[in-house]
Amino acid sequence: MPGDALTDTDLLELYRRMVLLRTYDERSVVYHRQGRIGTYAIYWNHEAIQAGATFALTDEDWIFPSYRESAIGLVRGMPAETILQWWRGHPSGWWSPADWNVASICVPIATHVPHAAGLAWGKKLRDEPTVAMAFFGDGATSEGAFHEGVNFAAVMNAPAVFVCNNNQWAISTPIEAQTRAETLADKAVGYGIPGVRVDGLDVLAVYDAAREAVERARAGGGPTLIEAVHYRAAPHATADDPRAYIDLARVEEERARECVGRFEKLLRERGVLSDELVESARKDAEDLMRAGIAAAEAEAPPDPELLFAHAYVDPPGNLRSG
Amino acid sequence: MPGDALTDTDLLELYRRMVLLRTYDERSVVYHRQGRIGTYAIYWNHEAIQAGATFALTDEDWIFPSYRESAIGLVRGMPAETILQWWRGHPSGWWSPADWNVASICVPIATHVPHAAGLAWGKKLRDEPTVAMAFFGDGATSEGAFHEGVNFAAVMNAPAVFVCNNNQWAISTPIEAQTRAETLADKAVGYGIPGVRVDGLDVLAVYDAAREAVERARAGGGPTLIEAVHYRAAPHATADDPRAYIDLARVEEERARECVGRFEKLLRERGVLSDELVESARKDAEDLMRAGIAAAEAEAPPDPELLFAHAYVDPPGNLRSG
Amino acid sequence: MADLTLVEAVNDALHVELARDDNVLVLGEDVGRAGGVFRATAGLLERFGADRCVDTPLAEAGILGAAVGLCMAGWRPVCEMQYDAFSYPCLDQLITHVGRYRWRSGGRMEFPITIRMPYGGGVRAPELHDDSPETYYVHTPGIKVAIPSTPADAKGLLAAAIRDPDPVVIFEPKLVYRTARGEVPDGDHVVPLGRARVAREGDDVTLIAYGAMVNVCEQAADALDVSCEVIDIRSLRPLDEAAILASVAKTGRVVIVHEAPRTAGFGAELAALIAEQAIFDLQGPVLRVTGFDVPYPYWTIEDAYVPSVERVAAAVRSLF
Amino acid sequence: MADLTLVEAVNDALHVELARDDNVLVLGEDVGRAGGVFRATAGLLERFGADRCVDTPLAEAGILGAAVGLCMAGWRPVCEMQYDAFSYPCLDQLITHVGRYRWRSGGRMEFPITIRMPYGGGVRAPELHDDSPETYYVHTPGIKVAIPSTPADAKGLLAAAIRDPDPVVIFEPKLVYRTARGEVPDGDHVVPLGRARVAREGDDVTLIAYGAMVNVCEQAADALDVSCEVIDIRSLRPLDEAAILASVAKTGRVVIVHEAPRTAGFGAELAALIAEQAIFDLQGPVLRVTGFDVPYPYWTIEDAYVPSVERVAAAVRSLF
Ligand SMILES: Cc1ncc(C[n+]2csc(CCOP(=O)(O)OP(=O)(O)O)c2C)c(N)n1
Ligand SMILES: Cc1ncc(C[n+]2csc(CCOP(=O)(O)OP(=O)(O)O)c2C)c(N)n1
Ligand SMILES: [Mg+2]
Ligand SMILES: [Mg+2]
Repeated sequence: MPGDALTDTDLLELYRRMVLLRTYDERSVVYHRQGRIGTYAIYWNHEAIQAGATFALTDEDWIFPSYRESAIGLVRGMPAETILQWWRGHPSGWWSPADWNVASICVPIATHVPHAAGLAWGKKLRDEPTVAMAFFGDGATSEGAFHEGVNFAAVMNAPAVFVCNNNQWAISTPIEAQTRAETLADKAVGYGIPGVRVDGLDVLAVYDAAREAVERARAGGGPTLIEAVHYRAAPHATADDPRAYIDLARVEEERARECVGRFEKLLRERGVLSDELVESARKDAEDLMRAGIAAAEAEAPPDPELLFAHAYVDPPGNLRSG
Repeated sequence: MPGDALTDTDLLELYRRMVLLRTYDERSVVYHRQGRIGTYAIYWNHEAIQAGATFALTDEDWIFPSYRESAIGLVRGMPAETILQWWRGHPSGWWSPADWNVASICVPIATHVPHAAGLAWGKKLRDEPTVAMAFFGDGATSEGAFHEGVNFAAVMNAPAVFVCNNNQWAISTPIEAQTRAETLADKAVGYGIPGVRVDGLDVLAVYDAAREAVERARAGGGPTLIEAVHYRAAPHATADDPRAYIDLARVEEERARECVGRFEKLLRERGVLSDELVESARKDAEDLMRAGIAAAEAEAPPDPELLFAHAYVDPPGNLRSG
Repeated sequence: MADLTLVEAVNDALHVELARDDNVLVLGEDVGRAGGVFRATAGLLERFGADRCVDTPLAEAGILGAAVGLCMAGWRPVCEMQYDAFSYPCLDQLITHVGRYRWRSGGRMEFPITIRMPYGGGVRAPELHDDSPETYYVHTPGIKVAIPSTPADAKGLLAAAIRDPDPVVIFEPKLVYRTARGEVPDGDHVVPLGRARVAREGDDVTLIAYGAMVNVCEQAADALDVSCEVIDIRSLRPLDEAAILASVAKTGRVVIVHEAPRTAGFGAELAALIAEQAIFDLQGPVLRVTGFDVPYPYWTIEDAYVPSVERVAAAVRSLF
Repeated sequence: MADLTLVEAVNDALHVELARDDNVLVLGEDVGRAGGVFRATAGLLERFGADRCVDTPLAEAGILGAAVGLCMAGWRPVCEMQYDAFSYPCLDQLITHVGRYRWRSGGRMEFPITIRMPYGGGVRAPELHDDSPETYYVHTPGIKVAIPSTPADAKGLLAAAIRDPDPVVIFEPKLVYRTARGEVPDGDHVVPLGRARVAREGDDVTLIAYGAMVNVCEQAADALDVSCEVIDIRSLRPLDEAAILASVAKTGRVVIVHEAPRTAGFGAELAALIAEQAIFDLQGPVLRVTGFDVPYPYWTIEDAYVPSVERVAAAVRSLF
């Protein structure tokens, strides 16, 4: 049975993480409408992938998110205000990857894939048991950077797990215009690594696939490509109007099959989850978000001097010429 | 049987092309030693791939060579002096791709793969039955440009044939350091196109694979990736000294299995080839090379004014400032 | 004449050029079904079909590389790069092939590729949506570069680019995509490459700019009590050296303004031109007001990065 | 002290730095088994093992992208790009990540990446083995750039790059890899970034150059009967502005020389610096002698492209 390796405590923790991610996302859309954060990349219904895959990691393992996983640091305890500030264009939204073992949010598509390969390889060279897990979309698999990064990891036998969130759209471009392959997991064959396809709305299926991949990586078996399939059920970002290109009826269907409710139902059936626990998970997440936005908004506006603060350790003397 | 579709006349013509290519290569190494051409990328024992694959094309089809296929225009009747001049750094070595349907020699690895995709797609959009065939090495499959180009062709269902010359070395880098895939043909899976692996020293096997790919492409079936496997039996280029990295005994073995003699033997067994025909093929090729180098050397040195001749159709007024 | 925004003028140019010449096609990420993330390509798919307005895979090197092949098949491709900083994966194709292939063919083949992209800062966006990459392009031989600042020029320069036999890159100042508004000629409208525009005449100092910085210079001119001539370069290559030198000869004072980082930015080229050819006309140093040699910052402090009216005005004042 | 060629000095620096710091590793195409196509990395694999000198897949973006991840794991990667023009696929990683990641981490993480590559023309090679791409690199914020012209500086600047906490790109003038020969200090030898070298003192005119052009300037100085000061920039960023301005203050005349195409080349930045800060010292125009804005040509005419002693001398003469 999916998730067999998990205790009830684990399952509850996983559920709480999904609720946390969901709450972050839903509140962010509201904050955006209220003008309290900028353009925001909605990840509604991607929570099963993000929570499920990272649940297979230890805190020593590294996560390489794209903009679609902007809030993934939450699962490591990163404060909500950090991420909110990132979307508010405030410097306290930038973090040091080393603090959380979470790399910076990667904005250019697929370019973080070689970073994950390099980190995983570099840790292996040091005999540290660290695994690197990179997240990216279906569209990202068309980029050269994806190809070079995965191939590098494979050749170096680096402990990396590549998680493709196949939501079947790259903004307005459907998966058929992105690839002719039957599945994105098929791409693994060309790198000589295992490729696994899972239901991206089934958090336990994602977790199981990730756990297997992480175990293999840690045991010296090299990288894995995981394709988590679902269907984008929200706009690409707050700035996007999908009506021009998407079938809204299909989106409605997808919304009905959303992943948090599905997991909740399963846990209730298994007797792990009660009304009370549901309520407390929801409330904890909402409190965290309320505190997060309050903290973010309480922060002083940044000093423009920060322009010159971090480009170089040892800056050229003429940095302020302009 | 391999090459079944070919008449005796065809087989003879194919043989003559192999001899022509072989002669060009062997003479070029001599010319280089004599200081008559510059650094030269030796393709000794790659003739079966080059002659076999292009034999499946019509003259309307386009060829996209890398430096490894510098002399491939010979199979279209391009004068030897053109190619010799290219290696002599003389401008008459530059040709117009449209004259021969042979693209320029591509020096940066894999970057011509998207060109072939674009040409094939562009011709298809015009309902012209043209096929594009691109050549590249095993190392090239690690580049992002390879990935993006093949994926583009696949998605556009473009009539393209991608021929990978897997000579198992990229200069000093062996295939194991290039990929973890069992075969390079495996990479086709990730693009949803057929991948075929053939013996790169068996000209008829290469031809058959190419013919099938060309027919499929022309019939609207999209691209194919062909991996032609052999083992580099000469230095990477005249400037390379492989003793540092290659097993010379293995190279000797490979040299003994060279592809022209192998085809000659086959054709003799089939009664297609006689001593006379062998001799005339050799002599024709040698005459052509003698005439080619004479013509090249007879040409006047180029006018330095050519610097400014071809960068722009409509050059900026200050082009000569410098 | 129609009253259009800058991005509407871009869209108008594409409609006119695709209708005028069957060989023109548009390709890029999200240019078809969505009509472009800024709607610059809106209506093209519906009007010209999926063969002439193509949603490509997400691969910028693939897009530009395919465009090279499309030219060999007789097409005149117009490539959209979705944003400035997302064009960087195409630089390899640009430098190694797009700028060299005609030369390589001995001048026998043409590569009439247009690359267009929104560029520049000030739009309150996450990182890498704000770059001004013109140096990478204009330093590349074989390439022409133009940057409009008005809707009429956005249409006219894009039309010129598409009709030009050489590869041309058009940077569209996204900050003013919807705020720059003006009269745009209907139908055929071409602004030839290589001619600067005197945005405002003046006698005491020459402000040289392009893109969204032209307006900043005009505002600085308004704020100052010296007489400013504002030159909108429009075309970085070919460059209208005569217009620049004539203005400098008249005013003897120069301030050059751009958003890109300072070191080896295009302002350096303009300053070098003046230092080479107009040194004896100068009554003071050639000043540059530019972005800084640091990563384009998070947006809460971006206004300290992008040249402001105040910074431009201060530079001008320092010359008197 | 040893008498070494420039490429031997590079090799010496790598041996010293890998021995000095266990965190330094070298990666690139053919750097291991073959010891580099120019033998710059010879002996490293044998001495430091396959973990410290790594033959990578043929993928320049992969190499530089992996280096970013290696830094996160505590390494100090030294990436070789096999040739100038084959570095272009890495520009995307350079611009979007290498130059920005420290900033993005709020200054908390370091990315001490060194990129080194042979560059420049004159070597009678097929196309794309001759480029001078320094503008693409030096225009990129967050990056430092140095270019040696002597064996001692080749060693010292590379050592400085490897020890520097910021990403540094070293362009090695391949034309003089084996012809530039000179005394090189044994063992530890660091030439700090940001200090120009006065290659020759003089009074009448300042010639500013770097890489293989320094020697061309020295030859021109020999051929001329005016007194030439030759400044070897060595470090393009950080730039030794004081050394340049001091020399210009002394001579009042300037000729800037580089191989790269003229438009927005680094010479433009040098000219702009002088036009900004030394205008009243100048007794004549600031001249540039550079490559042209055309593709680097086939080699039978490359001598007409690369700045020659004659072109430099003619420029100097035109100032008197
Ligand atoms: C190199 C690059 N090109 C283009 C973009 C603009 N862009 C942002 S998101 C996106 C689509 C990404 O689709 P996908 O990889 O499927 O991820 P998803 O957004 O669906 O999670 C594009 C084209 C970018 N960020 N980076
Ligand atoms: C983009 C790029 N990087 C590096 C090089 C330098 N280089 C020339 S040939 C070569 C090896 C190519 O190996 P492979 O693709 O297997 O082709 P082969 O030479 O074996 O036919 C390399 C690295 C190049 N030409 N282009
Ligand atoms: Mg997607
Ligand atoms: Mg090979």
